[in-house]
Amino acid sequence: MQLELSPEDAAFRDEMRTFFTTEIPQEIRDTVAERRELTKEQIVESQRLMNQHGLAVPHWPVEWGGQDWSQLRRHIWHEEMQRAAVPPPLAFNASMVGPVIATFGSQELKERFLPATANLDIWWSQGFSEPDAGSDLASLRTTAVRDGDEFVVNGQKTWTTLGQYGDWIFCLVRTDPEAKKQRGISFLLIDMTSPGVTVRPIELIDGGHEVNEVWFEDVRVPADQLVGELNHGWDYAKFLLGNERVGVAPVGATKRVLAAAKQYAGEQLADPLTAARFAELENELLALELTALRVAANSSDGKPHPASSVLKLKGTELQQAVSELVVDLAGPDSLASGAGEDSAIPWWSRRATPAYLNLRKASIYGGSNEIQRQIIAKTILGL
Amino acid sequence: MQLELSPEDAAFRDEMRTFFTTEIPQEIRDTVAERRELTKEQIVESQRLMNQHGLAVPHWPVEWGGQDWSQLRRHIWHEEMQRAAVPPPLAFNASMVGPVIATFGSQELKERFLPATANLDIWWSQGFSEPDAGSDLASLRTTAVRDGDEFVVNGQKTWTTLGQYGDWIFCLVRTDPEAKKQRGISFLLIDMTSPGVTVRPIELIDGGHEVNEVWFEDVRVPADQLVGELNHGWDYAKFLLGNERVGVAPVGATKRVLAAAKQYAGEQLADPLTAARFAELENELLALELTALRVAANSSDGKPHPASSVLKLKGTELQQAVSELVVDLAGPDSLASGAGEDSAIPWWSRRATPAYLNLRKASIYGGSNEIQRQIIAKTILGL
Amino acid sequence: MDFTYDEEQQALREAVRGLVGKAYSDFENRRRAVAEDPGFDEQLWGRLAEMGILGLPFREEDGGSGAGPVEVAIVAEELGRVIAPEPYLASVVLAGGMVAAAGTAEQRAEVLGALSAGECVLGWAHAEPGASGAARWSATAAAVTASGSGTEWTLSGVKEPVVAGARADRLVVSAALPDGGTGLFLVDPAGPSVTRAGYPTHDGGRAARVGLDEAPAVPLGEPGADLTATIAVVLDIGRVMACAEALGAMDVALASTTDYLRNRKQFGVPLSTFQALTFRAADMYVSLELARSVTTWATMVVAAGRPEQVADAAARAALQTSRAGRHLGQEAIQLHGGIGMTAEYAVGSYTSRLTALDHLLGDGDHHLRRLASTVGEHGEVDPLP
Amino acid sequence: MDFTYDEEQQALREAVRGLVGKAYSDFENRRRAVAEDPGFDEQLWGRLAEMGILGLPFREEDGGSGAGPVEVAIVAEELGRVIAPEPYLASVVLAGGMVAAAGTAEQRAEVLGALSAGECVLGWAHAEPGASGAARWSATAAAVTASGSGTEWTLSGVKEPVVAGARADRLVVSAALPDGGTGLFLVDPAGPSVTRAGYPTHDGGRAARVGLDEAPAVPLGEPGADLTATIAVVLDIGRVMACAEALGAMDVALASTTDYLRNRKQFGVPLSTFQALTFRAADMYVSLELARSVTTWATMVVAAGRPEQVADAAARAALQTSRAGRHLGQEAIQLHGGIGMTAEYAVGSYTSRLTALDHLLGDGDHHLRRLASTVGEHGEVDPLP
Repeated sequence: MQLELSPEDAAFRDEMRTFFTTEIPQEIRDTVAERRELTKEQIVESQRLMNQHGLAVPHWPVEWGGQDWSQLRRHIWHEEMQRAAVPPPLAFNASMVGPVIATFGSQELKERFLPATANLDIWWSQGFSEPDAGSDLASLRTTAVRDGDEFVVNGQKTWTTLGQYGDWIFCLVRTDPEAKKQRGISFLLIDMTSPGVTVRPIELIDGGHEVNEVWFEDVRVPADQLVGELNHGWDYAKFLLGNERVGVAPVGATKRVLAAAKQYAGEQLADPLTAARFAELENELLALELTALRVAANSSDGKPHPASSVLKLKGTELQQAVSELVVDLAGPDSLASGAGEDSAIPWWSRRATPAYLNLRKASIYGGSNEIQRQIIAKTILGL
Repeated sequence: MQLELSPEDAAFRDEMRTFFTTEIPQEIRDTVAERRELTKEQIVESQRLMNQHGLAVPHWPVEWGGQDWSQLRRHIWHEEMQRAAVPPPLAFNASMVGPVIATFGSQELKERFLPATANLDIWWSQGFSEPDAGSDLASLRTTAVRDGDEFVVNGQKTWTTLGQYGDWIFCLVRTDPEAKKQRGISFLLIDMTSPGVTVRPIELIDGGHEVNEVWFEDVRVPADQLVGELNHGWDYAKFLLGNERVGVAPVGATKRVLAAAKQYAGEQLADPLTAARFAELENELLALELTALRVAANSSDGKPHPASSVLKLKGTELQQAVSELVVDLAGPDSLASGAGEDSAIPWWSRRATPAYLNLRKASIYGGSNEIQRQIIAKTILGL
Repeated sequence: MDFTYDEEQQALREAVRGLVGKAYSDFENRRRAVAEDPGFDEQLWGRLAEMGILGLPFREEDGGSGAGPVEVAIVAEELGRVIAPEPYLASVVLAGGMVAAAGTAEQRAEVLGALSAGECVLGWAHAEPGASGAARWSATAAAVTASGSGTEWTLSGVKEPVVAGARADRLVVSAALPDGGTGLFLVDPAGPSVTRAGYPTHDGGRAARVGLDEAPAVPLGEPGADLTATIAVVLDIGRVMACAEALGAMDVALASTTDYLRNRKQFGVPLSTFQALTFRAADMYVSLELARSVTTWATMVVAAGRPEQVADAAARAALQTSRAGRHLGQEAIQLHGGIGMTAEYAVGSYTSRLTALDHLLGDGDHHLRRLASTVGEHGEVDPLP
Repeated sequence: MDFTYDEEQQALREAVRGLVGKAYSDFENRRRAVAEDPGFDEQLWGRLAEMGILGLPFREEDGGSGAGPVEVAIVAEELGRVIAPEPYLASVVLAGGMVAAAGTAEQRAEVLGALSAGECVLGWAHAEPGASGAARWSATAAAVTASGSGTEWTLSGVKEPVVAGARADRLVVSAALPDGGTGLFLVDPAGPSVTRAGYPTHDGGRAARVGLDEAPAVPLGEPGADLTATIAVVLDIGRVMACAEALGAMDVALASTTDYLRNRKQFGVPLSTFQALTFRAADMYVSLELARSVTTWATMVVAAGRPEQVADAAARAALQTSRAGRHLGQEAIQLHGGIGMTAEYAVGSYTSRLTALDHLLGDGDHHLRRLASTVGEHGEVDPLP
């Protein structure tokens, strides 16, 4: 039991803080802070800068660019990044396909993909969900049929976030239609420029186009782009989804928005009800951050701690609650979401409702909060 | 659409208000207002006074003491009674067994029981729940076996509210052990002074003894105390439980407590958070009361409106929330629940926590709030 | 006290439901309508006029059909059911309501006649950008000032967001008067001293920044008179009608959710098999019904013509409906899952519209503050007058 | 920053769990203990003394064992797990803590020595009946006044509720000083000018009204010195320990609930089949873990010896734990159904104890007000110093 960071960890924190606030261009960080949409180029630039300094994929094996950090340091890295409004490394690369290839892929696949994945030379998309396989992911129907040295892929994926930028896509495909649900699924890497791949953007309720549908029509995929063993894809997906939840509670980012909201609030902060709302959210965020630290402390074996579901569940709830608070601070101005720069209404008020609406997704994507409750009830409480 | 009461209904309201505030002894009303426990004698006295004026069982058939009132008038009667802190007629008599006998009983049973039931000459207890049959009432196991002109009853009932005062008990008993669950149940009236009946009080978490266990050991019950048809008891129980929910939202009583709490609050009411809590509860109570009026308006056919589950669900939640507010107003004084009259702490603070703890039952008894949600989902939403 | 609609009211509901349902019950039609300026269906606006809906709240001598608040609330609820993008609330209830309450007989006949006939879309230019604290959602103006005397007046300043401000043929503008207080003015937005920058709002509607640079303006009613109290009453009526519109939207959002739970399968069974989901739908129903009760009651309070009670009733309806709208809007998307996030599917647009209605004339906490400030002044709240 | 307990701390936890578990893990034993005065098990109190638990927070030269806040929190949590009725919080943490913080070396050695040895139950007489608003849960006294000078002092007034006040061998009493400020005094409750009326509290404990009528009193520390700041710090430490006790109670209330859901059958299947119930248990777990994080952190803040941060940390832990305690206490009964309402079954007593802990030293809203009043003075809250 020790409140303080060790001198080494404190120095590490200062180092991270300095790096993120001086090495990542202000323009990129402002875009994040103002909740505007990042361009592809900004995301790439930011990740490459981090990668140059060995900070893009710290949780990977050291030989592939990772860092031999304690969980606490990973946490500090993650929090300082969010605190500085630096876009995190692309999750599809850094937290999803990268660790899967690093853990289950052949040496050849590792060499071929990991450096490019860490440096965002390849932009990965995720091909898991399908129109009829949401929370019940294992009921997916996209098929891959072996034909000589290739697989022939047919089917449809959906909710492919930022798929419009994707160079490659990692997919769960059904390779044994006879096997039961979870079995018979494989993990395949597909070049999105292959003939037969079509990407169609889906407009979301905030007017943005961050998710897509991806169709596969007789897409031929070299068999050496299979990760791990045939029909073992479900295991890799579970591994990946476990990773996905770690650091999924956007504590630092939410804290930053809440602190910014005090500035937005101005004189409204003198109102006791408003101040109490801030104080209550602030306390819950503190509780969440401390829980993340506790979880970090208790998962030194590298496996996701079951309490990470708590982080996802509460983290997204608070993220949403803070976005709701900002809409309320904007008040009638919050209607002006489509106004241009000549508007008399401050930018944060104009962004408030789209951000609020967009964040409704936070409790749905990446394992809905219902799934998280299920995990808590089952895994932790034994119900 | 009309906001005002008709002149006739307004006059009716005045009449009720006058009756309840002048004819029912102040001592009884103070006991209710101060959330102290009523004696059996007080409950009986109050109901007899109402019965003398035809106000104890207005929803019964007119020939048995009922009133040919509109639903609105029944609502006004009920609200004015609560507002004046008058104990309502004993529910087991007035809302449960009375209507069942009046609807399904033979002429002989009606004559034998209804006048005494209306006047609380007989104090009825309810024998429905069993230790292993709570929300799943139909799984009850108490048996009644026909033997000549009698039934022989064996088994155990529980949660028998005020069973310690009971003269008679109406029971659901299994008369056909072969039939499936709901079938094979009959509705039997049992004299609690019969040999083989044992009543054991259950202490509740607030220290009170309002519920009991009742054992039946070879209790012989004359067969003419069967209500309606053999093995049709479940229908009568459903009818009864439907009745039970009408007027089950204690709107008037909760409003009264909330208004009293403003007095308790004193200078605390100047605190904006406390004032906002009052205002929010007050608004929800208004919404509930108006919903009760809407339901009353829409159930003129006498059948319980499905929205009555809304009243039970929200009504008990608000009742509990107001009791929680009172504990918070009492603050550190709320600990002094066992203090005597020589205490320096005001009586309402001393009563606060036992009342709060006792009211946890409100969302459990009489069809738990989970059951109410089930009814809403199924009956109203078709889920 | 009577909560039932009479036959005429039910017929009105059915007629409006038929008309707007024909236009928008196919959600693709609504998407098309909001995709391009003016953001609504001008033909439908014309048909609403023909049916007498646009003139519903106005006196017959002013060109209206002289119906009451209950009828207007029925229309608002039906528009809410299809989240019709027509600016009924802003143009008819608020801008029209201001003219009806403050205008001279001549002004009323001219402006409301044209409004009722569908010939003139009115804009209600009242909100001021960046307003904070007590200035938000108030009945007064500060950022736009009026100068002049008699019938010669000009206005200067900025109003934003002005719903349908770019499309409006005429603007009703609130402005701070030289001697204090707030007046109401008719402004021709086509004039050279008026600049308008229109844009879409998140709910598919349209709003605008309206810049006034010594723009000629005609005072409503007696020139120079402080109309703060009048504005306040019309705003309160608008709040109740916004609640009615929200009721319609919530009703359909819930129905859409229960349909989805019944039909969508996951893990081989319909979602309605999952009790955690159906119980949440039940809680949505509870919120909706409580909001319906208070809003219907508040409509009756308006109809009873008790101005001293309208402010209180409006605040109560708005508080309850704000809470309910958030609850239903958020849960409707959550229970739909991913599909609820897409613009192609209707339910998210309902949430968006509920969010807009919530913030247009005062959100729940705004009204709670108002109610909390007087909570010590009464014992119980009695809905029966 | 390190959230792990070292081996010694784990051994302490196991030792305490063993001792109090033996006494109370059979809930009937607790029912018996609270049924009769003094409302706890004197033998167990003696064993706690033998084990060094009663002297845990005190310096060795004062007769204690010189452990830190983390150790005291471990004890509190373990007592909470069996809702032990022993007055550890009131007697050791609060009354003892006041003596440790304010007493002279001689007073400390005498009083804390006897306390640590189990020879003297201390009462903490601070709460004043009917206190309202800012006076509630404050560090000052008003209803009891001190007069005198040097070492000759008397106290007059009423303190209530005084936890374990009737059983206490000595009272630590706060009182308003003649020249302003609040002092602390040792009072012998057996004296003729002290009246005590003891009674059971809803959580099975005992409290008393203590009347002082010019009762002789010995000032703690320097006579006449204002000890408000000292009292405040010890109260804040008490708040954190009350949170730790609540953690233990919540943990067991949740475990009892999940056991019940697994084992109780309704409609022919275990209750755990009903997703609406298991999801609520999951939400209880979330509340518990969040409260645990803040409370553990606050304990470390106390241990780090940063008095300027203790008030803030205590308020944060108390706010989070108050919310969690209500959530878990209420849901635990609800998910048990009828059985949860009975005094024979343990879970309701856990709810009762959580309610008492919540109101003993300041409930959630009290601390929220405090935190809200300074929310504009910082940007983010950073738990790492």
